[in-house]
Amino acid sequence: MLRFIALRLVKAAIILIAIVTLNFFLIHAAPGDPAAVMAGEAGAADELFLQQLREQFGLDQPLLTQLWLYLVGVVQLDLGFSYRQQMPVAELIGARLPATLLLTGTAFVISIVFGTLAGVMASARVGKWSDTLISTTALLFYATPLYWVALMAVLLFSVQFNWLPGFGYETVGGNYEGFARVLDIAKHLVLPATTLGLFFMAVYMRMTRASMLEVSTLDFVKTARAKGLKKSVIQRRHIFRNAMLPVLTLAGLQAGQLVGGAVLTETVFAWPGIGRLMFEALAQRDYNVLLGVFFVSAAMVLLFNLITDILYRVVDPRIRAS
Amino acid sequence: DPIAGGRANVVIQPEPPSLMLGLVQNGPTQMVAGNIYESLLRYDENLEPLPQLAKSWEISEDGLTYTFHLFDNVKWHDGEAFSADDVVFSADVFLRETHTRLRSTLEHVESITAPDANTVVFKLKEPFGPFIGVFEGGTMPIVPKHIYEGTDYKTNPANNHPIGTGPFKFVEWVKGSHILLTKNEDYYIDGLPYLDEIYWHVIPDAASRAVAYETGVIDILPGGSVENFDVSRLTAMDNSCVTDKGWEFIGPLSWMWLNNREGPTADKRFRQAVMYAMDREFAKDALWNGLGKVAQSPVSSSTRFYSDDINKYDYNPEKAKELLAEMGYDGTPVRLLPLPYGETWQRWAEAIKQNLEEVGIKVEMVASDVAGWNQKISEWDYDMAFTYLYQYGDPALGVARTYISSNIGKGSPWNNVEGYENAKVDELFDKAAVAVTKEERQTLYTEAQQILTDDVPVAWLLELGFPTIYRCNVKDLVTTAIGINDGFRDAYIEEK
Amino acid sequence: MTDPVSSASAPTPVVTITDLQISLPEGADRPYAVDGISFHLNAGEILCIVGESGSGKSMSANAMMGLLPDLVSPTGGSILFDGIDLLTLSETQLLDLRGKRVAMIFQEPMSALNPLMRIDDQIAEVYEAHGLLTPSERKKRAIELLTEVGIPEPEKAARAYPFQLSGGQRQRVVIAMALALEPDVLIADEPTTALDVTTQAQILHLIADLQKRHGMAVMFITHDFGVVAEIADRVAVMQFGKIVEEGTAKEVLDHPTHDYTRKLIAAIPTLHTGDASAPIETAPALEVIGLTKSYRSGGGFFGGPERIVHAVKDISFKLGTGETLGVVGESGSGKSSVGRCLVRLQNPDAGSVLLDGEDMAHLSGEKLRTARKSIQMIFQDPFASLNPRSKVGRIIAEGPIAHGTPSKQAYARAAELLELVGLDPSAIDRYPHEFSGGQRQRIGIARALALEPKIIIADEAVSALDVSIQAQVLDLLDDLKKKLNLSLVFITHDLRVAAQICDRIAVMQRGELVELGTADEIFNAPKQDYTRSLIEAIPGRQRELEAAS
Amino acid sequence: MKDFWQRFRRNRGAVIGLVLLLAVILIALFAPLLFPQSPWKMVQRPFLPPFDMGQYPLGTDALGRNVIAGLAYGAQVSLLIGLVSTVVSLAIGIPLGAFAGYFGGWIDDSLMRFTEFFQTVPSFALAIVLVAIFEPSVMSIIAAIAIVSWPPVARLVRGEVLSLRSREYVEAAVLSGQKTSTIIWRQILPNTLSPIIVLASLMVATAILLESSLSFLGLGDPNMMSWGYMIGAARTVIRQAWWLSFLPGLAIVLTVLSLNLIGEGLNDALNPRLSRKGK
Ligand SMILES: Nc1ncnc2c1ncn2[C@@H]1O[C@H](COP(=O)(O)OP(=O)(O)OP(=O)(O)O)[C@@H](O)[C@H]1O
Ligand SMILES: Nc1ncnc2c1ncn2[C@@H]1O[C@H](COP(=O)(O)OP(=O)(O)OP(=O)(O)O)[C@@H](O)[C@H]1O
Ligand SMILES: [Mg+2]
Ligand SMILES: [Mg+2]
Repeated sequence: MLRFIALRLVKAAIILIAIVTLNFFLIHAAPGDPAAVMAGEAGAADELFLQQLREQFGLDQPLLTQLWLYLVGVVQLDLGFSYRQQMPVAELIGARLPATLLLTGTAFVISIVFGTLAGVMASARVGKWSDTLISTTALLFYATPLYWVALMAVLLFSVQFNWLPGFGYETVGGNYEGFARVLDIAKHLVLPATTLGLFFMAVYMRMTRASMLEVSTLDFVKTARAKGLKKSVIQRRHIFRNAMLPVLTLAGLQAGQLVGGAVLTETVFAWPGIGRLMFEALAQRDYNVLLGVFFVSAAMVLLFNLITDILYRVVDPRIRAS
Repeated sequence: DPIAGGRANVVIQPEPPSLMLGLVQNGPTQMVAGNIYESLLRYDENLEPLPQLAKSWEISEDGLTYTFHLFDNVKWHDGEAFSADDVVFSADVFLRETHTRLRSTLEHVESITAPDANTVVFKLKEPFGPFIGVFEGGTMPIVPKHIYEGTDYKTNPANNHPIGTGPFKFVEWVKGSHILLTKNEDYYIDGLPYLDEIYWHVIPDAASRAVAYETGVIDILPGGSVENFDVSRLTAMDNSCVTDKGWEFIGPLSWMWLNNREGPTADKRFRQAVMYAMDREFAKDALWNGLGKVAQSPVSSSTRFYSDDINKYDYNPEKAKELLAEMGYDGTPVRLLPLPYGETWQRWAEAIKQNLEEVGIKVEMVASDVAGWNQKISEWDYDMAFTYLYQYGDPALGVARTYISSNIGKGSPWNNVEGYENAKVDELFDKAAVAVTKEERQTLYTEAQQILTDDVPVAWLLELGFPTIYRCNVKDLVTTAIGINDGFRDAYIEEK
Repeated sequence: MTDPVSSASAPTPVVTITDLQISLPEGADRPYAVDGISFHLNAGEILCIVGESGSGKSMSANAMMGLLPDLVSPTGGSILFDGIDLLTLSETQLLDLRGKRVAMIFQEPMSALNPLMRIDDQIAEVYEAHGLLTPSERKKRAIELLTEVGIPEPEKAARAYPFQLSGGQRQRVVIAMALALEPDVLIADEPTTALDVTTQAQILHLIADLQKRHGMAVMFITHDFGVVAEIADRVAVMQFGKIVEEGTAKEVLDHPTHDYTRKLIAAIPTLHTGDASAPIETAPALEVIGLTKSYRSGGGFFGGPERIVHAVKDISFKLGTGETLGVVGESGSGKSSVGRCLVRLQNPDAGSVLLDGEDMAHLSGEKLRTARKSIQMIFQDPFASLNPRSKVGRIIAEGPIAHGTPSKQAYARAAELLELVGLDPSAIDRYPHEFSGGQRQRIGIARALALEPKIIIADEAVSALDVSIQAQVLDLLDDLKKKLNLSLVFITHDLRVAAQICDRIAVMQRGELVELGTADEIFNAPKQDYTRSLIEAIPGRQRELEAAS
Repeated sequence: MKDFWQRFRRNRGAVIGLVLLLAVILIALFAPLLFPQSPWKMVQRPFLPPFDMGQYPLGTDALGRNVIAGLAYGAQVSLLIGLVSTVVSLAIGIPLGAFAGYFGGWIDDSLMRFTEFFQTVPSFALAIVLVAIFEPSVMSIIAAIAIVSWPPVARLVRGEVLSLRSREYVEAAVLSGQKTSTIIWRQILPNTLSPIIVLASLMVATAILLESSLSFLGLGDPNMMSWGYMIGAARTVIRQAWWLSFLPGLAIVLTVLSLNLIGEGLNDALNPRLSRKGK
């Protein structure tokens, strides 16, 4: 197992470098350069000013040199310096990461728990009206644009009823401490996490249902029934565990996207997370920040792939052996 | 009577890149940092100077010597004493290197000296009419010499913790969330400021900003921070006031760049047709909530030396069609770049596109984000493009730059981007800048305006009215032509 | 229905099924899976139910367990067990019965166990389901049971996961589970079909043995008359959901009364070897020298340790013109690998395959394409070997067209070939799914013939077919071989089949060719122990020998 | 085929989906006839509520443009982008997956690593970056959506091909001397069709959602009226005129829903084993 993990880590590192390189070229292909954007923002600009900026950011060097310098930095976990924010990228990302992880993590947990639960329920009542209800609801969530749900949710729960805050991470200037602060953040979390979770909830529901139905046709379920086991025991012990394998794969994929997958939600709910950072960085051609976000997100994807694989090994003895 | 205490919750949009006003002078930076840093003067709504760091000043008869007498009990936020040396350092050393706009003004200056700790003297090479207008916070912010002298300004660690002389001190900046300023207890004017603290909330989404105001999280929405569509609803709320004052100094004027070099827009008749084709009153009402004013001239009506004696263009599609027929417009499509600054601008471009298509001009909209827009404009890669620029109170500071031929050059979206060349106009602007008397200047500027409105180098749209929305119990928020950029010094909150 | 002769021993029926009718959902191939069948099952006897695929054998068994699939339900009759009609019981009442009084073994040993659970946990579940014993006792019993069914190293096997056991071992585990609570009735639904001969023999032995020791009633479902001959006390023959004949094993096998039974029994290949025509060594159509093939899996840049399987080890033989060479051996012995190397579907590691003086093993590209014309293959599975989306004509004509025959001519030839293999030429315009298994296999044969090969490799070409159809196809092959003077390499694990059609037989074990001789020599005077064990494992051989003597 | 239709028809949801989709397609096709005026044309006073004026049954937007015309023309964009981007991603994914699956070995390995790259960057983020790079236009949006959506196709096809290439009928084709390209094209790919069709129907749905999300963020083609654009534009006026974002939202939901229903119906109809179970 340790050997496996070590090998996978080496492999991941190599892939990561390749990804960083590709991203680098991708981003530099965009029109507009950061110096011009900043000059534009400053309200006045001349050649001298632009030259200063380019020199400062190292943008006057050949692209390959820039790439090399960047890669050397990345290897030492130095993600460079944000042009616009005048801060190390790692620090910027570090400051935004917790908010994003909180949001997407909560959405992830919500979606996986309720999604699989609904899926199991639907599969147990396959063909009945409750199955139809659950499946149709899931399909609806699945078909609805996330940002639209978000808008409607804000309109309803925040504006109409004023039950929940419609934007932000916490009450700015509320100066809450300890538990009050946790509660405050939790309140802010409800709407975005639920909206973000809805879509994935639907995905998990559909997947779980299909997988449960699929597994329940397998031979060993018949064996289990022939033993005289109760239906609930069979559902739980035999069907559910086997049905979770594909769900696990999906969960791994989604977990990987936790970092960069919430651009829309973060935008609509003004959530100070990575997704928004990325979007703003893109608009400002703040290359290093953008690359940094992609780097972190790719690293996250690879990390979660690894975790999924390890989990898979724990859950499925067949893979452990091969 | 003003009451001390209280907190202001203000929206800041977009999040500024930095709060070091000496290095970055864009709108959001100045809005926050204008309360941290100060300059020598402020200006009232008629653009007459008011004291700030300078309690009094004199201009010599020949218009060549400006002498400022500074307050003598001023301290930097870190406790160090402020003196005339700081002013000399800022204007002559620091800003010359970092402040593009001021740099060109300073070309008229021969020397800056500090005869004593409380006096600063600017000597000019020749008379320069607008010079009294450059002592505003965003134009000449005074930075601490003891922190910056001899350092690399751009990477000085103090940039992350700005130190100024202003009524409020920097406390913290949680990126993506908020900026907190607190009262400067040692402010040199007794009793000021009144407020204890200011929270600047970063809310990236316009709709959320409106909601924030409605739900009471926010007390003040500076101009431009909510979409215009929301303005009437927000101002209709209880205890909600609105003002469009506070933008006189900046005088934002919007127009469409028209590429004078090539394509149909190179033809003066086409450009005039564009002016006639646009229904600017409709845009003002539907998109700007009726605020602002249809622009008739390159000079904003609130700016000095505006003249009414010019060619005016009303909404007249027939006239536009005639002009197009006369020039023999062949239906070549023109590319239109909207300003990527939010929904209002987007809608506006769509409306204008419709206006133009109705008179037979084929328009192709080109989408781009801020960076792409900047690049396209700077590289002259457009046919028509929305923009708005500041007037800074004087045609020499904010108007001439768009029309004089010496200002043609790729690489900046703020110069003569349209490529208009007219020796007569060049001469008029040159002379007007250094003319000594007001009357002389007015004559020259009027003539320039007449030529320009006839040539239509750009298609003027509106003198923008940016409404500041605030709770009515916030008093004295906007008292100068600089608006809330330096407004919190005098603001106070009255009991409800 | 009861046998008057043996009524003296007065067997007591444990289960009595009367007029059982099971309806199928709409759109199925017939309205009832089982239509009014009646039989009984006595304590201490093995009742074999035989019949071709789809005749309703499994449905009858499932009905007894109350495990019918959704939408399939009993619509009439009764299943009396212990005086209670099982059909009237509720699901909860059935739960008590299942596993405890009536137990079942399923066909597919590979998938009958939960892949994620350890063996002992799965066995212990049987006790848990009925609330018996403490957890630690259950595990102990599990090991005892595993010992009883003859699994080597039962302690280790108990902690293993299913994938770590071989097919035969898994089937033993399933049997152990079924025996856990010493049920009165054991239902075995084709428990050995998926296993190779030797393993099959062991399992049959085990079931018969356990049945005697525990005195259970066993209902054994199979379609293999060899198996019936081996273990049955009584036999019931099913066709289209009805029981067409029932009686003691002896009666049914020796004196079948119903036509259908007779047809089935007649189709069983006998162990009697063929015409024993002398081996034709004179003009070898194909010569194989030192053929070697091993498979590597895993390894690579980042992979785990490499695993090497030596599937074919240094094999040499000659194939005479017009000869049929059988290749037999247990599962995994490398038969298919040899066949695939001959036609270069697999690249051999070493050795040569001489065909018309060309070494097939070292050709490539255009030359290989040409050489392949004279050596073709008939595949095992008549369902998998025809592209479901191509019309039959196309399937047959494709080869010649690829070799440059004008398409019109190729299609005309296809029609002729169809006729040759006994199909209507109009089949050209139909899709494979419109044919039965036997017909499909004929299409496969026609395809192999289309390129006018000299040699045909048949890899388990009849194993997927019903006995009666199997017989037809074998006849056809024999016929064609003579007509076209083909040489045939016939790969099979069914020694009966080999005995019937092969001139010579090669026996393979673990990649090696251990014995090669005429069919007669192999069956009557095997030189190797391995060959002998294979022959002894043929189900029903004992009875046949007795009958013969 | 008749059989297939029979099975498809048994799934009520799928039939509803098909009817809905057909309606959307018809509206899209006949938009220029139903609404000869450009959807961008300002025809009435802004913010006319729905059902107020017979001529503009769904009211007007912030600039006084006819909402119902916008919806009809938006259907064109959504369907166009949904379909074309799906076709493009199939055109990338199928050959890639087929090669990887058929040839295996290092070809498979490198093609799959390449595929993985596109999966490590969150797809929406990647789409945003791509559209920003190429600048928003129908072409660039289609390209971006296709680029982020082909990896699943490649993976699916690879898996199918991997299992099909060792099928006996493929081996038979090899033996009968057919060329590799013929084998892939004639023997293997036709048999991967049903899962691809199902996937494609869902991809069209996803592409429509993606396009609308991009438009919502202001990354749509500014010359094309699309549903995402309408919602994005209406967002700022959601308080004055909620219907302006609600209606196009509903249009998206219904279209995507119908595609999903059809996908499920196809899945059932093309997979006899499942269709027997479900009902
Ligand atoms: N789940 C099901 N739904 C509908 N029909 C079924 C189902 N399972 C089996 N059938 C049908 O019931 C009939 C009897 O099937 P059964 O499984 O009893 O046959 P069998 O004799 O066991 O055949 P085999 O030897 O192939 O196992 C067949 O016609 C089959 O098509
Ligand atoms: N593609 C392959 N990769 C790895 N190992 C293989 C492969 N094909 C076969 N083997 C292994 O090679 C050995 C011989 O296999 P082969 O298929 O030739 O046996 P067989 O005699 O045909 O068996 P059966 O009767 O089950 O068909 C077996 O151990 C098998 O597991
Ligand atoms: Mg069966
Ligand atoms: Mg084999």
